[in-house]
Amino acid sequence: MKTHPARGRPRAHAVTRRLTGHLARGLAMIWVVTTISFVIIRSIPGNPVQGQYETLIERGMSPDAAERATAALYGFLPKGTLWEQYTQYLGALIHLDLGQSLSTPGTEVTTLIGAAAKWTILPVLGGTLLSFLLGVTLGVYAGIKRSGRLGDLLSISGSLLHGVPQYVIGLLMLAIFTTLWPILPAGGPVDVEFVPGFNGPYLASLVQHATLPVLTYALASYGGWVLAMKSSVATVLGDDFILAAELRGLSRAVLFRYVARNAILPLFTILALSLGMLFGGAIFIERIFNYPGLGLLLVNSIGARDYALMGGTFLVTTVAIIVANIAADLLYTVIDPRVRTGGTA
Amino acid sequence: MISGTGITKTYRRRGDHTGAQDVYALRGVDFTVPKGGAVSFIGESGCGKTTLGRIVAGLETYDSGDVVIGGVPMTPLRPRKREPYFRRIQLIHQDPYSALNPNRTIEQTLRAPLALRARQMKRPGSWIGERAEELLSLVGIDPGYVLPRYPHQLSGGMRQRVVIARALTVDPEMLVADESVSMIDVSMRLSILALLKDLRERLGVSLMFITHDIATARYIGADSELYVLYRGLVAERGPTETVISGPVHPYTQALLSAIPVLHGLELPGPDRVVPTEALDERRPDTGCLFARRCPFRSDRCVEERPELAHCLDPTHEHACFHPHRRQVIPVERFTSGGPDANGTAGTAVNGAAGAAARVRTTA
Amino acid sequence: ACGATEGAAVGPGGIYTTIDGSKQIDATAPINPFNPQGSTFAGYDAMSLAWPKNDLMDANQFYPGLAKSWTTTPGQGEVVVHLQPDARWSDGKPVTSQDVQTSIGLAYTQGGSAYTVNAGAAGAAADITVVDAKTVKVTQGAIRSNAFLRNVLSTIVVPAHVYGHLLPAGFWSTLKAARGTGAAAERAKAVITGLSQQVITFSPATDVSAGPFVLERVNPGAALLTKNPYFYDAAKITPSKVKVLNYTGNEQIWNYLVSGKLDSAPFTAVPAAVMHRIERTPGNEVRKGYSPVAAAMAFNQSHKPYDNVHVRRALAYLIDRTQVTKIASPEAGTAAVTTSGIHASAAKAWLGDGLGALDPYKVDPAKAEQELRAAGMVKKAGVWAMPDGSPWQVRINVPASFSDWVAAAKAVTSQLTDHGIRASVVTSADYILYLDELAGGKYDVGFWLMGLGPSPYNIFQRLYGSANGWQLLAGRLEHVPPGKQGNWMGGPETVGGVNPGELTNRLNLATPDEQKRIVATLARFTNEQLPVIQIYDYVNTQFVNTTRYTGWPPPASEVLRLPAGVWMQLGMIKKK
Amino acid sequence: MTTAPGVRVRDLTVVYKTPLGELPALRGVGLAIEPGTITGIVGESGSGKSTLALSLLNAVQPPGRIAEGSVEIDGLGDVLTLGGEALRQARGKHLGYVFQAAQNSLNPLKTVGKQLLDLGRSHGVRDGRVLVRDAMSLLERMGLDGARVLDSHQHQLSGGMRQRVGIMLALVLNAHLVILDEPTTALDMITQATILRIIREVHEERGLTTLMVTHDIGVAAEVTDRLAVMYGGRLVEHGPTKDVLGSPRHPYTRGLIQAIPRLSGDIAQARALPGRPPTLGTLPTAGCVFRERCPLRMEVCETDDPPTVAHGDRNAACHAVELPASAIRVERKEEFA
Amino acid sequence: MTAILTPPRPVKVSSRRDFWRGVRRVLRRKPSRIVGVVILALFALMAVAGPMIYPSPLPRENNALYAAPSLAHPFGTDFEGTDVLALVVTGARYVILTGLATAVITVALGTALGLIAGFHRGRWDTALMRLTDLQLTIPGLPLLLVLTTLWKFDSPLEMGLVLGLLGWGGVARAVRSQTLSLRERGFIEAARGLGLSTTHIIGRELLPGMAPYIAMNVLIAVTGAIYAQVGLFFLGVLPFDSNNWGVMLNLAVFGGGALTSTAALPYLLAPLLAILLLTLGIVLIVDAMDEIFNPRLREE
Ligand SMILES: Nc1ncnc2c1ncn2[C@@H]1O[C@H](COP(=O)(O)OP(=O)(O)OP(=O)(O)O)[C@@H](O)[C@H]1O
Ligand SMILES: Nc1ncnc2c1ncn2[C@@H]1O[C@H](COP(=O)(O)OP(=O)(O)OP(=O)(O)O)[C@@H](O)[C@H]1O
Ligand SMILES: [Mg+2]
Ligand SMILES: [Mg+2]
Repeated sequence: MKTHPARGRPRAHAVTRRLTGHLARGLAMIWVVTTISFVIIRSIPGNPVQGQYETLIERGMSPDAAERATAALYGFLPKGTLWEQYTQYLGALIHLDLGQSLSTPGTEVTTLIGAAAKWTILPVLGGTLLSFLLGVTLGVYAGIKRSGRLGDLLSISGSLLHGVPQYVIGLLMLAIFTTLWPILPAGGPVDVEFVPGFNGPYLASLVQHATLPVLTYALASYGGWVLAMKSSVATVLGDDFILAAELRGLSRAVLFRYVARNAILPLFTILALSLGMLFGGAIFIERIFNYPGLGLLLVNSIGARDYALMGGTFLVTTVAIIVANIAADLLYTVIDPRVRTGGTA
Repeated sequence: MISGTGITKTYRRRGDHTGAQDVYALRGVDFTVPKGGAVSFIGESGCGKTTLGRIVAGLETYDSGDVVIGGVPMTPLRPRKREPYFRRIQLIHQDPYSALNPNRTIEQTLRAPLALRARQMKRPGSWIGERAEELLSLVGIDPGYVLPRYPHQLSGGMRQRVVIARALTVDPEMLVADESVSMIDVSMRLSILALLKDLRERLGVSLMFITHDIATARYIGADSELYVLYRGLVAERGPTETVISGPVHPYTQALLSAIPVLHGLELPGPDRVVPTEALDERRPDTGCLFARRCPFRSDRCVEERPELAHCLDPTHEHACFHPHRRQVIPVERFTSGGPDANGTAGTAVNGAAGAAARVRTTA
Repeated sequence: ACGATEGAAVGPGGIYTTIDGSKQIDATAPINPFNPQGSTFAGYDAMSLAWPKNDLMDANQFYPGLAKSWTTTPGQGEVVVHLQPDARWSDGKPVTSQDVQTSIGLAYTQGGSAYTVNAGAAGAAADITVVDAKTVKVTQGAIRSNAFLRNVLSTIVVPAHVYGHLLPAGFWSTLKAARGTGAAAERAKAVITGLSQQVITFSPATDVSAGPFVLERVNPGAALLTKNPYFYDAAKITPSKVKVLNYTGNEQIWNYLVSGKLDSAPFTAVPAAVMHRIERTPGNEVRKGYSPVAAAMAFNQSHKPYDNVHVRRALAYLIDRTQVTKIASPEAGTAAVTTSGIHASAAKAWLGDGLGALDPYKVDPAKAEQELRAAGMVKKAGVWAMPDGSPWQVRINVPASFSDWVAAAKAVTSQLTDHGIRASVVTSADYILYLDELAGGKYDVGFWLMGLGPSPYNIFQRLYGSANGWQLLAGRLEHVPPGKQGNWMGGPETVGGVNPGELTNRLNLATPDEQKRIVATLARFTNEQLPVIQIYDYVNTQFVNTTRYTGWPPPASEVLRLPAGVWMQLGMIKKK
Repeated sequence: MTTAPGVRVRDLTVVYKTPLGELPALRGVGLAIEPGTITGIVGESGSGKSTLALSLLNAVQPPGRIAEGSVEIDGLGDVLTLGGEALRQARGKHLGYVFQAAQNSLNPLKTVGKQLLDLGRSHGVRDGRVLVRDAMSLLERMGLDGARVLDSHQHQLSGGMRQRVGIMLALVLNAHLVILDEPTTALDMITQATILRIIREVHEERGLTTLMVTHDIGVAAEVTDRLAVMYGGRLVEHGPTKDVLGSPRHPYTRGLIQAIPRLSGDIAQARALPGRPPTLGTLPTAGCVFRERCPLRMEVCETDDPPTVAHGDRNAACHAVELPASAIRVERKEEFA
Repeated sequence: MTAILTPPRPVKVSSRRDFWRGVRRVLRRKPSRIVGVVILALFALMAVAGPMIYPSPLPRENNALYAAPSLAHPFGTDFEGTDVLALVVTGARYVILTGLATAVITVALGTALGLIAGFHRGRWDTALMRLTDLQLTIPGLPLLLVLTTLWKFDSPLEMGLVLGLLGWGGVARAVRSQTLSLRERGFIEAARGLGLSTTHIIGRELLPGMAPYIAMNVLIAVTGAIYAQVGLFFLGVLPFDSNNWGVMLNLAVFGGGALTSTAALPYLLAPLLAILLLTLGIVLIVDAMDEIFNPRLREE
């Protein structure tokens, strides 16, 4: 009596179908978000040109000069009825054209977003990866030594850090490292003195300026990783296959790998999602450290009533989340054999 | 009387990553449970027993066919209209743990349906409490002890009794017991079976008994009927004792052959049948669903699907082109055979089974 | 930051670190002075013909810039500008009249006070004549304004060989046509304003500067400028590089100052504690000078009970401006001596002894009570209420981002509360929203910048201009009713026969003597009518650091309001 | 070691830490497993079967702890004194353990083959190819397509196949003592019959000592040579399967057998045992653990733990068991001496 | 076989009164939980009674602006000379009120939608889950920033309403999946089979099982809302007509230069400490929720 296991055929068409489904849903979502943000943003009160004028005055420019400086801005105000503006906006969006900024008149919103995105990606990626690695490593430990003193300490510190809002950590970091013990720069992305490129001083400056934001990101999200990993490890440890492996006399290293790999799997999707989420969540950190990323761009664009920039930034953060969602799902399809090869017997 | 005709049910399994997949849980099942009668359903895992039970209890929809309760066909009725009928059929779950809400005391659990019942029957509020105690006594537990407790404070047997008591709150016509004893400790299993049998005899509640342990099917009553399901179809049906002692369908035979033999008390059945393959639901179905695994298959079995038919005994039906009575269940050893009785017992009782005639179907 | 590589690589003059208070750096913005956000820095790589002096009264006082000198005919009918003979662009080409003409042409596309295509606008330039390679003559149109010279001299000059192509052939004849009337003129106007966006978005690949510095690099945190070897006065310029740091909030400037990073810093509001820390940092010195701006509480007179002058006066008698200033702006403000609409320093110059005749509104609860009773307000259980007995709550609005205003408003409410007037502070999320709602008449009382000198027209235009209903439409003054077209102050058009808007408008065209008379009238009017309560006058508080450079402008110097780049042009700032 | 090992469990006590303190899940269990036999351990849920099985590998999981006793296995000595590397090496190489079928005893992320190689590497097997060949032949022996199975992930295998893979992994390193914990629970009947047949055949072919834990007396009866019955953490009866079933000595065994509904004969003869099985919390601390449900209850049962009394190759622990006086031999210490 | 089975040993009877005894037992199981309860009680007290302890308006000392910490002013004074501790205490009400309002909305909305989606499945489920996806996709903080320019959050309840509307998605999704899994449990099926009403099934059978979960979400939502709101005040995008922690942070950092000089540091640290303490309190008791609402764990 011979039976055959289901042959693990990669179901390519299933994955593509899944992908197209996701894309369609993602696009629909983007459209809804675009529409919502368009409506909200256009109903925000405030005349940007008047605002610019008064701001210049407040900064000490003479009224004549301020008037000269702002006169041309009127040309950049959106024209037409709301509906016309909407259809224009959507039309341009199809060509990935987000319009022109008003606060930096004449600059494409995409250019501004591109410039800012690079500064968001650096600390977000750095901070998230740092905290992920740290949190996951310590989380494994906390999960394995659940009942020990150090395990308790790790989980309590994790819960606390997880609970504390980013800006609290950011402010504390700033207070400690720039006021009480001033060893790190308080803001900005990199010292302008150094020629950008792959050279020592430039990179050193880059790292120096990124330290605090990255550290803040890392600390703020570290707790979450510890907790998630800990509970994941605890779940895996309770799984029978671990006990089975132990009873088969597998070496510690192998056992550890079994636990770690199985426990980390669900965290990968969270990782992808949190990367997407952080694009929008970077506001506090960027504001506190004056780091010129998307969050700060959004805050500034709201401050300047720069409709196009506001809408664009908002859209990009949302799209990042949608893309992260899709990526997380596909990632799971790739890394989990249960999903990858389908079909249970 | 409750009966079903041609019930089919197809699950569309929304494979998250593999695309949709149809599972034919039931492919046209007919059955009849007489008032106060009992029927048992046995079959391999996944053959549709639970699905059938849930459909009969009104907890699951079906694709075609009909459930007839007290002469009223359910299919033409609107869902709201069906409810009172289906309430007359109560399902006893397999797992007495999950069947009781862990956050509610037994009293709360029993009161809710009783309150509903009291309203329907225009009984006073005090009736609820009395009835709860009455029911608990009926299923053999001390109401004073059980009522204020949470399920986790009770043993498995007690929990199952509470579940049965709860089913009785609505004065059902039929109980559907889906593997109701498989999670209960061996030593207490029988007491639950006895309770079901007792309820049937004393209250006239009919019983639909779903199990994979064929021996228990014998226990619920002498006049019971046994249905053997295979992949959503009835392979064989007949009076329980008849089917057990003389199964005709090779599938029933394989199933009964798989029952472990209590060496020391029993001797293995002489004609044990072993399927040629393990079950593989993904293969396309043509002809007899069991053909691929059947040691007696012919070409016809692969091409044509056999209908239910009978040989001599009209109460004993089977869906097989090659029916043949075989003696597969273990034989009781009334005397202790001593250590030397090993393995040779088979031949001793061979005669009875060998005498059974090989009969062709008349249908 | 960190000054990691000072010295050798930089040059003997070192890096001069500062902040441009007038703009936030945007690394993506074009290197183009016509772009409000452009990566050019006035006084460093963006040059105007001349730099305005910070005179108390005369707005036409200038330091030479690219213009070495200038002459005007009486009434400013004609302004002749003589360019610096040695002026060159950073690519070595000389600065010529052609550049000025092109720059003026570009200014027309942007619209503005002197260079406007609107026929009939006061103080518009009528004609630009290139006299020779280094001399340009600009003629004023028929409707004169005493701001004309100022506007001409403020022209930012850009290189014609970089920007020239932005002006299409026949631009000047189109301009001439636009100044006429009729359909053809309208078309021509459209052509010229149509160029506006093109000019603003133009982005030269590199900076071509006639100033002492030229932009080398800019990132979101800072801009780096290097010394321009072709600058006409290059010998005067000490630093080899200038680093202009970006800032998004005052607290960043404070931080830089505390760490001693900045060689000079623009004016910011500074809390006392921070001030002490800044002063403790080696080399940091404070330079205080005149800043023609004052902070005031402005009333919406179309809201009750602020339409009643007695109520406004009562409030003025109850606010201890000295204490408010101490809380809100101890370093960068002096409590207003009275409310005249003019910054105190300028007021002394304009009014002379007349200043003493104004009511100083010293804290006087008794008088306040008297005024409130005169307004019909009633006091119930120690709390003042409206004449009809309904509760009265003074809501003072301020934008959240102005920390000194927030503190001031809080201090004012606390004081009013002490005197039985319920008061609270309401902040607006941002300045633009604030302005919008203020202009929309949504507030009862809001903080407002005023006294924007030195031009007396600008000073009083804040109080009796469009915010108070006086609109200048095609040269004609009109008064719109409260609540319409931005009239949120809602004051009466005339009080006791004085039409303040009318008088203010006259300031634009008046001779100095006439101006003095009008200013005196308006100051008295303002003091009595109190459309605003002047709380404190700003002090231009700047910081310099003497560890790396010396030769700073002395305290109270007129150059203090100008960028440090101009200080260098004027021969200040030497390596220590 | 190539021959089937014998196992001698003496006086084994295992306690679990609970909110009520440390409670014994096994108390003074003594059991001799003869080399080359299949021994079944039956008992109801919570009677301590799994705990006993795990004790043989010195693998009682926290909060459990082996409090007392010894487990001597031929060729290994007292397993309970082993620790660390020695214990790990013993597991897998000498002692094979097979998990319940439906539970997942395979790493879901790795193919069976990869896990096989992990196993080999952990036990210092140098030549992976030999290992794979052994595994394949074992799988083929059990009716599976070896290459395919090794290439599959857990989720691609059916319950019966997984169980066979489990048996393969327990045997592939040539362990001769195999412990199976509920190997057929949650499998359907036909698959169960197949697995039981395979267990029996492999046992005989490879000359193993096999211990099979189950709560289903039928399953034990089908394949085992000897049967041990557990109740409330005590071993109440032990002897050749046929004898234990045919003439049970202990009232619990008797009750248990009587409670099994049968396929033939008078169904009405089946009787449930009264009462309910004890849990850790309700176990009496002194006296017989079964007395609450015992029809033969005597006074002595309240106070004294019944000793295990041997009679030939059978023994039982009951005060009421009638045995020829000559055969009574109180034994605990030197049953196998 | 209907013999009455008598229990071997009587077990303590549970009732409503015992719930609180159980709660006390659960809390006493770990001393840290008591600390957590004390902390939360402290904040609750602040919210209720805080503004009553101090005179209104708070007294100011004109000569003690940014005074250093002392016995009279444990956390120093602010820019006006008001005691910082008093500000923290009186500011708690607004903050906590918002938190509660948000929690109520988040949890009520999330639970209701999750239950409906999970219980009715089918079209309702799809529609509601799309809505949930949308809510989860739109980045909350940026949207809040945009909204603050449109909406004056005049009262803490309004603020809570908006924060709640932006935060129910996670709860809804989780409740739905819980509902889906509970739905398949025997007791829900049994209730349906017995003809019990949907209200009964949802209200009595489903919800109590999710109580620990919901309670935990309430706590998380409260803290989340408090942080979001304090953060918005800190960014200065909300009008501060009231005294609260976020306003303090903002004024300390952007007005007082707390990050530049140490004088205003206590003014910054006091609200930060309050937030940290609140977090600590919640962290300490969150793990008790499961035990409190699960009768089995409560008894042990
Ligand atoms: N909700 C469902 N969705 C999809 N498929 C289902 C569902 N319920 C049951 N099935 C499938 O329908 C078939 C019949 O299932 P059913 O539960 O009725 O079998 P069973 O005879 O009760 O099996 P067992 O003995 O394992 O309880 C199986 O293949 C099962 O996988
Ligand atoms: N982790 C544990 N914590 C506390 N008690 C435990 C634990 N594991 C087992 N026990 C207790 O030890 C006793 C024996 O458990 P064991 O698992 O050995 O029983 P079993 O006979 O294998 O039962 P089953 O048939 O249910 O598998 C039981 O009463 C059980 O409640
Ligand atoms: Mg089933
Ligand atoms: Mg077990």
